[in-house]
Formats: sequence, C-alpha cells, structure tokens
Amino acid sequence: MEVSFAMTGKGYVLLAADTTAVHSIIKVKTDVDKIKELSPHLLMAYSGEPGDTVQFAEYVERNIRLYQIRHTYPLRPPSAASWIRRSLAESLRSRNPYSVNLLLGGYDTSTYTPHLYWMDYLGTLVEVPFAAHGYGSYFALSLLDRYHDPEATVEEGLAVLRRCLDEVSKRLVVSPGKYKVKIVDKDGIREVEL
Amino acid sequence: MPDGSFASHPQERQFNPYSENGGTILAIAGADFSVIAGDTRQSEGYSIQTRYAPKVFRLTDRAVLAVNGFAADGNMFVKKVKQRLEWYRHAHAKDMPLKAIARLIQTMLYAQRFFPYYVYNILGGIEEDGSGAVYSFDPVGSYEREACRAAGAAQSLVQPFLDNQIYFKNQLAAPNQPHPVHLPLSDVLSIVIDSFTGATERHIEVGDGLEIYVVLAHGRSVQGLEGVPGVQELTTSGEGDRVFVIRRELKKD
Amino acid sequence: MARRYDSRTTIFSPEGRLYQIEYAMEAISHAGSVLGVLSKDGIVLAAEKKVTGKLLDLSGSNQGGYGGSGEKIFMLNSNVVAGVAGITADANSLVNYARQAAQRHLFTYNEDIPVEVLAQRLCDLKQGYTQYGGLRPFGVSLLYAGYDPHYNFQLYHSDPSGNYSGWKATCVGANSGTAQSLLKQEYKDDITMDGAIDLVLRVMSKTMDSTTLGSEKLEFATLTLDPETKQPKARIYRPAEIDALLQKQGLGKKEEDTEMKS
Amino acid sequence: MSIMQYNGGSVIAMVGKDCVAIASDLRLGVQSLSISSNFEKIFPVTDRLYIGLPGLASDVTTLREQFRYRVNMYTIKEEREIEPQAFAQLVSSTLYEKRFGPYFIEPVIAGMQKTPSGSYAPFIAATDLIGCLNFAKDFVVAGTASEKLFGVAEGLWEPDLEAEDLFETISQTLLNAVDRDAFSGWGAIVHVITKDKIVILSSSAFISPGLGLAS
Amino acid sequence: MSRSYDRALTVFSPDGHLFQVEYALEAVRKGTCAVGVRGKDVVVLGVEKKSVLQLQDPRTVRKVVMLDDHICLAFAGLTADGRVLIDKARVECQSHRLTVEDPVTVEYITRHIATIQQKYTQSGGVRPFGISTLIVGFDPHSPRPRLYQTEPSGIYSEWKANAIGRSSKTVREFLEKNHKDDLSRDDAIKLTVKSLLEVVQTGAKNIEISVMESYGKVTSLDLAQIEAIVSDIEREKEAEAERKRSRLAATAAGQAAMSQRVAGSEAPV
Amino acid sequence: MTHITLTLCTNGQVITRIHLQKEYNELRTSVLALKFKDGIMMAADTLASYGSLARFKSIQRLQPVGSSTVIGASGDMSDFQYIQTLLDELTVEEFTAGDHHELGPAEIHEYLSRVMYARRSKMNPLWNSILVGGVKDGKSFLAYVDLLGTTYSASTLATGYGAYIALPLLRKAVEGREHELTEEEARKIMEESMKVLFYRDARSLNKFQIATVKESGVTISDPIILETAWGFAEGIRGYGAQTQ
Repeated sequence: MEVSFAMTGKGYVLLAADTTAVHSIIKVKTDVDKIKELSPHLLMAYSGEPGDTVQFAEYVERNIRLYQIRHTYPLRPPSAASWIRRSLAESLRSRNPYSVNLLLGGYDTSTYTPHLYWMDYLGTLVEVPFAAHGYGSYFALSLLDRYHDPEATVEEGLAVLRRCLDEVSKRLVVSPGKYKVKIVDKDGIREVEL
Repeated sequence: MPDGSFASHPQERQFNPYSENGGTILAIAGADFSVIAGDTRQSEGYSIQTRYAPKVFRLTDRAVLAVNGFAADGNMFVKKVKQRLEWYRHAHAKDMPLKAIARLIQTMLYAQRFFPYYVYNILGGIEEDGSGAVYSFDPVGSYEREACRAAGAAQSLVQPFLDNQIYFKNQLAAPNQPHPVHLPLSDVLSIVIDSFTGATERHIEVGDGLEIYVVLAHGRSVQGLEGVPGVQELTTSGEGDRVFVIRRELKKD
Repeated sequence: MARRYDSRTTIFSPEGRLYQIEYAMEAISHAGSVLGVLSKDGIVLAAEKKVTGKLLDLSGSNQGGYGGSGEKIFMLNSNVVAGVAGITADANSLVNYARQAAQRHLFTYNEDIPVEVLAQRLCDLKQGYTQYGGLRPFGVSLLYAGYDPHYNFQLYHSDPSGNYSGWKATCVGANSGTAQSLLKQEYKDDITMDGAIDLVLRVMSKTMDSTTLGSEKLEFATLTLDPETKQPKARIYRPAEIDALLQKQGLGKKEEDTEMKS
Repeated sequence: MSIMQYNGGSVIAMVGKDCVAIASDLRLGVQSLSISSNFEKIFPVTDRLYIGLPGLASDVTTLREQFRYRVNMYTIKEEREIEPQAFAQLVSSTLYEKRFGPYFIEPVIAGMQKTPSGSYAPFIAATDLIGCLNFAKDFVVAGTASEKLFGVAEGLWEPDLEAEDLFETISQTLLNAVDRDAFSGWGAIVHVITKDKIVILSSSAFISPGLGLAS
Repeated sequence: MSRSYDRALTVFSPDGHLFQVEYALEAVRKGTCAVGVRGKDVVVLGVEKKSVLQLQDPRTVRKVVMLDDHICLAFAGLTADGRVLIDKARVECQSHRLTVEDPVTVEYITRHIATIQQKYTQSGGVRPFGISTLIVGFDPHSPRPRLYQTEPSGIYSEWKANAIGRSSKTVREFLEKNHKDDLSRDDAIKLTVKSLLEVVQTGAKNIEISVMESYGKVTSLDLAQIEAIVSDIEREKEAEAERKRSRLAATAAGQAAMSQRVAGSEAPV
Repeated sequence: MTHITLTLCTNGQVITRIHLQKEYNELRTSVLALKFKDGIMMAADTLASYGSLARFKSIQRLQPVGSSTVIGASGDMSDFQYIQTLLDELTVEEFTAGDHHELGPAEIHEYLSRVMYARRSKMNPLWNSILVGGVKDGKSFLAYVDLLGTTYSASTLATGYGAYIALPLLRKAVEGREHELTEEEARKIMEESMKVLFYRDARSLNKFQIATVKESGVTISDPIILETAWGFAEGIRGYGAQTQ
C-alpha cells in the first residue's frame, strides 16, 4: 500500500514516500524513488495507478524543465502547483484520466517561504501545513494535528515524521517497509537518511 | 426471465414495503411544560394525499407522542402504544409515567429491529417530578431525553434553528448574563411557529396545517397560553397535568 | 538596387537586410517619444502625445481596470504598464494581444505574467510578422514597465524586428538619441522614485518638439509597490494630475521654458 | 455518495439594507476525512462583487480561474468593470456550456449592482450546476449544508438589516447550519459588501462578547 | 529579371540560385562572430559580445543559450529569429526526453534545427531564418565532445573548430592554421579567445566564453578569467614579437656583424 | 408488473419452474370519490386491462358492503375479488350474530386497513388501492387504503391516474362546499371528472358506474356511457411524428 507524507517546517518542506512497487499482492521492488525533483527547489511525491504515476510525473518533470530552460528561472512553487493541477483537472474529463495523487513541496526563492500542496487525481489543490496520501493519512493526519509545528527545525520535523512512519508500521496491516525522505529548503534539495 | 435466480425471488425484488409520507414534527421542553408539534400534510412523492392527517397524538394527560415517517407504520405504532397504555391502566389503575412510556416505546421499536417501523418518534410531556421533558427515538428504538428535537422531512431545516434558539449555540452570553436554561412558554410557541412557517416555505412536504400540543405540569398556571387564538384544552378535570392543543393554518402550496 | 527588396513582404535584400523592419523602425523614429526610467522602488513612464487638438475628447479615458491614458500608455496587466511608439493602430492591436497573453499566463500558472515573459510573447508575435508571407512587420516599439518577484522592477524595450532588451532607462521615438544621451549623463544607479520622475520630466521637456509641457501633449504613469498589499500598483496620471505634477516640478506652462533655458 | 458531497462545503449569501453579505465554511475533505481547514470557496470578482463556489473542490479552482479569465477578458474588451447582473449571466452560460458533462459546482453570487441613477443596489443570485439562475430578494444558499442553511436563514433573516446586523445574521445562520453538517465547517469566513467598503472576517473573529444574537 | 524569383518565395533562379537563402547568409555575416573549438575532452564556445550600452541590462543580452542540460548553442544573425528557433529546439529536447526517455544527442538536435531551417527555405510564404548556429555538447554516455554548425539553408555539419558571423572567414582560416587534435582544456579556451581576438579589437570585455567539460557540465568564464587569458595571449604575442624582434635584431646584428666583419676584414690587417 | 414463479416438486425435487408475469398496470386505473350534502359519491370505469390490452370491458369495480358502505378498487382484480370474499364473509358473520348491528364505513375501512397492513407486513400485499365511503348515523365517511396499509381521509379522493388528473378538479369543485353540494351537482362534477380522465388516460374507458351512499342506502348505477367528441383531435398538431 502506498504511503506518502509531507510537512512544512521553519524554512523547509519535508517529503517522505514509501519505496515499494506493488503488483497485485506481490512487492516487485523495494527501492523505488517516488519523489521527483522537478526543479532546484521543487519536489513532487506521487502515488496512484502504477502506469499513470510515472507517465504523469515525467510529463510534469519535462514541462517544468522546459519552462526553466525557456525562461532561465524555474516556475515558483505556487505557479508550478497551479499548472500541475490544471493538467490533472483537464485529464479528469478526458477519455483516459490520470489516476495520480501528489504532494508538492517547494521553496520559493523569491519570497523565501516554503510551500506544501496537497493534490489528488481529481485536480483538487490546496496548500496545507502538512499532508498525506494513502492509508497512512488516517494515522499521520491525526498525529500531525497534534505534533506539527510550522516553526520546527529539521531535526524536530524529522522526529515528527518518524512518529508517523512508526505509527504506520505499527498499525497498518499492509505497511511498507522503507521510505525515501527528501528535504527542500533555501539551499535546494537533499535526501535524508532516517 | 431467462435467469432463474432472478425470477425465484421476484416479489422481494419488486415490492418495497415502505413509503415516506413527508411532514415534520418537533418538541421542546420547558421547565414545567412541554410543547409537541407537527404539521398535518400527508404526501407521497409529489402528491398531497390529504391536508389533514394528524401526526401528534395525546397518549395520556401528561404524554403526547409525535410520529413521523411511513404513515401506515406510524398509525399502527401509535395504535399499539395506546393499546399497551390501556393495558397498563387496567393493571395499575393509573397512567404510565412519561419515562416509562419512553422505555416502552424503545422496547416496542427494538422488537421490530429487523423489520422496523419506519418512523421517527418524539415523545413530549411531564415527568413525575413535574419537569417538562422530550424524548426522541430513531426507528429501531435508540432514544434520549433532550431539551428539544426536530424530526421528519424538514429536520435538517429546523434542528439547527432550534440549536441556535433553544440551546443558544454559537451565541456568546453577555457578561454576567448567562443564557437561560429554559425559555418561557410564549417564546417557545413563537419559535415553534417560526420553525414551521420556515419549513413550510422551503420544504414541499411540509404545510397545510399545524397542531401544537402543550402539556402543562400539575399546578402550573396557563401563563403563555392566554390570548393565544384557537387554543383548546383536551383534558377535562382541570386538575393534574393539562393538555392543550393549538391549531394553525400553514401555507397550502 | 535596394528598391526591389524593400516593399510588400519582408524578405532579405542581397546584403542580408530586412528593409521592411528598417522602415518600420524609421516610422517609429517619427513617433511621439516614450521614456522610461527604472528606480529601485518603481518605474516612471512618460510619453509625448502627437494627436492633439482642442476638441479631442479625453474624458472617456482611464475608466475601469484596463484603461490607458488614451494614446500612448496602457495597462497590459496588473503588474505591467506599457508605453507605445509607432503606428497607433498597430499598437492597439499589440496591446490587446499582450493583455490576452497575460491573461492566458494567469490562467495557466495562476500568477501574474513575469515581465520578461510578456515581452517575449510579444516579440515572438512581432518576429512572426517579419518572417511569414503576406505580412508586414508591426510598426511599433514598446517600453514595458513591470514588476515580478523574479527580478522585481524591470524595464524592457522591444522593436519591430522582435528584438527586446532590458534597460535601466531608455527612450524610443522621435529625438530618442538626444534623450538617450541625456539619460546616460544623468542616470544614477541609486536613483529614487522622485529622482526618476524628475529626470523623466526634465528629459521630456528637452526632447519634445513643443516648447511647453502640458497634459495635452504628455502622458505619464508610474508603477510602484502598494505599501499595504506589497502588490505592484500602476498609476496612469489623469490630465489634471499631470498638470499638477508639472507645476510641482516647475515645468508647468506658467514658468515657460525656465528649465530649458537654465 | 453524490459527487456534490465528495469534498463538502457550503456557501450562503444574504441581502441587507444597502449591503450584501456572503459567507462560507473553510473545510476541504475527501468524503469523511478532512484534509484542510483553510480552503476558501469565495472569491472576489470586482471590488463589490464576490462569487462563492461550493461543490467539487477541483471544479472550485477550475471555475474560479475560468471566471477570473473571462471577467478579465470582459474588462479588457469593455474597458469597464463587470456588473453583478452581467456576471451572473456569464456564470450561467459558462456552466450551461457543459450541460451534458457539468462542473459539480453550485455558485452563489453577491454584489452591489450599479443602478441607472448611479447608486448601488444589493444583488444576490445562485445557480444550479448547469447554470439555471435564481435571483432572490432575501438569501440564497448552496452546498452540503444547504437544507440547514435554508432552515436557519428562514428563521433568522429579516428585511432591511443594517451591515452589522446582517453580519450577525449571516454568521449565526452559517455557523449553526454547518454545525449540523458533517461535510461543512472547520472555520468560516464572512464578507460584507457595502457600496464603499468590504469587510472580511474569518471565524476566529466572529465569536466575541456582545455579538451574540438576542433571543 | 530576378524580380519574380527571389521575392516572396524562395525559388530557384534560372541559374540555379536560391537567392533568399544566400541573402539570409548575408544577414548572418552581419551578425557578431561566434567560435566553437573542440578539444580532447572539452568543447568551447566563444562569442563576440556587442558592447552593452551603459543603461542596458546585460542579463537580457544573450548569445549563448542552453538547449538542454548537455547542449549549448551560439548563433549569429537576427536575434529575434534566433530566439524563435531556439525555443523550438528547447521544446524538442524535452519532448524527446519524454517520449524516448533519453536526452537528445547533439547530432539529433542539430539535425532537428537544420530541418526546421530547411523547411523555411521551401515552404510557401516564408523567408528563411537569418541565422547560423554553432551547437556544442556531449552525447549521453559519451566522453567525446561535439561541435556542429547549421546554416540558413538547412545544411549542417560537424567540425573540429569553426566560426560563424562577422569575419568568420578570417577566424576560420586562423583556426585551420592553429587547431590541433586533442587540445587540452586550457589550450582549447586559449585558441578560442585567440581566434576571436582576430576580429574583436576591444579585447576581453567583448568576449564571452562557455566551456563544456563533460555531459551536463557547463561553465561560463567571468571577465577576470578572460582578461587573464587575453593578457596571457598578449604576453605570448609580445614574447613572440619580442622573439621575432630579437631574432630580427639578431639577424640584423648578425648581418651587421657580418658586414662589420666584412668591413673589418676589409680593415687593414 | 410482477413475476410469480410456480414451482412443481416431487419428493422435494424441483421438476420445473413456471414463470408467470402479472400485469399490475391495472393499479393505474382510477376510482374517484367525493363527499356531498347527503353522503358520498364514488365512480369507477369498468375496464380491466393487461398492459395495453383492454382485457375486460365490463368489470364492476364498485361494490356495496352492507347497507351503508361502498368500496371502489383499483389495482389487481383478482386480489380485489379476494377482498370481496373476505368482506362477504365478514358481513355474513356480522349478520349471523343477529344483533342488528351492522358494520359501518369506518369499521369496514379499519378492517380493510388491518388486512392490507398485515399482508404488506408479510411481504405479500394485496395489490390494490381502495376507497371506502359511506354514511352511517348521520355521518358520512370517506377514506383510502392501499397495498402498504397507508390510510388517509379527505372530502375528495382518487386512486391511480385519477389522483393526478381528476383529483385537482374534484378538490376545486368540492373542497369547502361538502355541506352544500346537492346530489345532482355532485353527479355533474363526477361525470365531468370522469370525462376528463377518459380523455387523458389511455387506459380508461368511457363506460363507468357511479355509486351513491346516502342515509337511505347504497345505489350503484348501471354502466353509463359518456358521449365524447374526438373531432378536435384532427386539429391537433405537434405530437410525435406529426409535427407539421
């Protein structure tokens, strides 16, 4: 079962996604990176219908990259989120809609603020302090209601994230084993080992 | 039908033993009185079957039952409750107390757990300690004593209005002036009438006529009822608890 | 020789020149000049109006959110105000195109179009009109004064070829050469908004054909940040406001030519 | 469950004396799971015109952007601000364009309409999801709590409320209605529009002593 | 007579010329000069930069642009035409990645650009692009630097070193004389600068150098670095000149000595 | 429409199943009733149809019960005939008591509603809507009961399609005038309503009976055939394919 979380902290956004590829009841892979680096300060965690996810993520990646190459600067997180949302919303009413849920974390280098967006396959977009997709959301959202702090340092943020992951592995029947965790802040993107 | 499995239980598929007959009911408890009201329209789909089908029934001198939902079930249920109360009178030589009626109703409803009476009941009256009371029930007998309750087609229109006006929800009391626990009868009556005119305005299954039953505790004056047009006393003794009914017209469109 | 390559459609001359573009630019050099000066906290645009007349009715201008001052200065988007020099009819068409392009960007990205992107959109259109058959180039140069979070206040200039570039201060139209050199002398990198207004008016007063400055010949606009919302806010001056400003700067009609003589 | 209930949310608009008010809750959910408590559904169209878009959240954003685009294009072409009446028609036709594959939104419009004499008159309207316009003189409601809103508004609203009283009435109506709706709530926002100013208040600001309604 | 052949459409003249294409090449020749030099494992692009006017924003004057992470392009000719063509190429780069996963090869994108340019020499109602381009980069998984050139006609070709734009002929001749295979990074840069100096009189401030050292690794030299190289070159030239001078002097001295000797020999014994 | 399965078994083994389809479109047939000065009046046409087939053209759907009650039924005719036998038994039993007590309309209605509700509660309803009317002891009575056991009374009632087409006409003509309408006026109203019903209801007949209950007793008329004119139909344009 796919699980992804994200939260903002003081000047950063933290994203975590499981690393399993599932086919029917079989784990096919356990080292999949489901968090794409769209631009120097923008991360996108994706989950959903297996074929659609990768296809859509690459489509987004190439278009965001094209914008950056054309204009020398990348789209700011709010604009990127709006563009991606429209892609999903337009796809929804097409013959073959993408079934992809997203968490979009970015750092706006022109206003020096972190942004986190929750987005689903319907094209619902909302900026949130913390978010989750998949079964993990039923555990994580209540934990984050209690423990999330927008002013938390990276260490504190990771500690809260660890709480969420622990709760999922403790309580969810089909919990994934491993997670990839990435941070975006003013210095760009880096991966963190938990 | 070529498919035998489909045809072998045809009637269960075909026949729906339930219907909905619209209308709405509510009850509000005061300190020493209780008000139980319902409209009198009975409808099915877009057809008004009759403009006068009572939904509120006097059970005893201190208990009034409002029944709403599927009319055939409702009438049958009231009939059976009345029968049980009659038996009680024969056995105990007195009327069943309000809270006992409430429990009786729960038992009777729950007995039909797997083929329920499709009715929402609200029981209003006076407890043995003289306080006004309202009990509300779901179709399978879950019940609760409350200060006010609305049920039926326009429940969702009326209930939040009562929350605001009776429970003072979302209203902050002025300093040193806490909200009253019970409202006076005259206020309650105007809230009831406002609720039903509002529901009539916005719900097609509500209208035609309004019957408001007022149960006054033993010894309470008729304050709040004097001067109310068309008020009529149903109890005769003038002693003990007293039941009044007020009939009003509602819009008929 | 050149005559064979300089009319109708835009094609290369044997020397590799596109005469149509050059002629379009020539048209602009006769047009009422437009001047823009960038400061740290805003931009100033001023334009010389050519169509004047006692009976010209300007009362209808500047109504509603997308007004312009009439002939030379227009809002392109909430964050971009532009001055045009050249063929007015062409300019109107480009202004309309720019506004639509800005709206398309807003629709797609939910952000105000970055200034340079807007300039690029227009230049792509202009370039197309120099390359495709049956078309003549747009006879318009534009100055774009705008704001976006990427590069804050910006001033761009685009010409009929579809070229554009960014400037701290520049001028297009008649006498632009003179104005350029004046700007070069007087512009300081740390110029304030007041300084920029002053500079623009002084340069305009020296380059304009007429001897006096007045609202009937001058259009004027500023773009600054709203102190409350921190959003860009354009102000296109009404004729009375221009006259008041000129008075304040001592360039009004009363003290005729004092500045110029000094 | 209907798609109209998928994300939850409700909007109400009311007419007062020389003023209008429009209010909404702030919840965004996925069926019974709440995702956000700060999802606004009411958007400014001009300085004295607002639109509320309760329904499927994806379409809230889509339509909000669509209306902004169309209104801006209108402003560019007409060089004047759109009036509430004209905007209502624009909303209606935009929705009807998708008659057989509709947006799952039931818009509510509130604004001050310029009258031929140059003054401003309150204007409210609502449409269904395919653009059938309903012009009302009292109040309009939409969203998952619409029945509840109708009920409370029918009880609390009265004609010719001054701006402060209108604010009280719409706040009380909204709050009590969404409290009985599982899909609406999680905060609220109220906009009161008079001919020369707009007051916007979010739920934290409503409940202060002295603002309680007299019973 | 040529009137009806070389106007709106690019068509053959009776003597087999496509005049519009040739004239477009003239436009390229008016453009500022761009040089590309391939080294052993490096490729360098150098362009002649028009002086930025005092009040102009240098950020907006671009002659070397990225097409993708691993490909750079420099052009000479009409700037607006360049911008439009570059935009098309950039879209193709991302589109290619999206459809076949891999990045484009340098040759692929060159061919793509050239094809577009060719189309504009043959399609109805359009004039050719008035630009030539130099395209440099590395193919994915390949250590070999690449350098290509395209022209308004749609011709493209791979080069060890080449130049386009103003005085490109002079520069090319210079390169032909001085280019060696397997140049080191510094030597390649130096050769680029040196060749540009053939046409750029104003020195470092009008030169822009981009160096691609491997896949996706691009650096632009800043003014100081270029100035250092220029002064290096000047010093070398100086030294060369000095050597020449001294050799000349030596020769002269030798001759003088000889003549002296002769003269001396003629001295009385 | 409902489906009934007959299962033939031997030694507990199913040999064959026969599926019967029963058309309940008859439920759409109508009965009209109203109160007037001296009693109640009821009307029903004489048609029983199977789907669109007008199968029986002179079925009597109005039936006296005792001396002060009449019932009128729409719906399944076999179920109605079963109800008639029930009522016959009931009246016979009451008569044999020999106490000169007779069941009045209210009692008949109460009895019917219990039967109907009991059958619906067994998930085996009697597929009818029935009007019960009568006069006893100076009080006129008019009420409805249907297959669900739903009951109600009013001064004008109609079942089936009549509830949509005739009832509004009856209400307009009768409501508030129950105590002043004469029998003749009532009859005119009834005939007019039946005529409209016949014009608009494709599964109706212009042959109907009118039952009148007064203090004096029950009378059921012979079938009345209404004069109807269809000439106007030629002038109607715009229905179906006939658009010109």
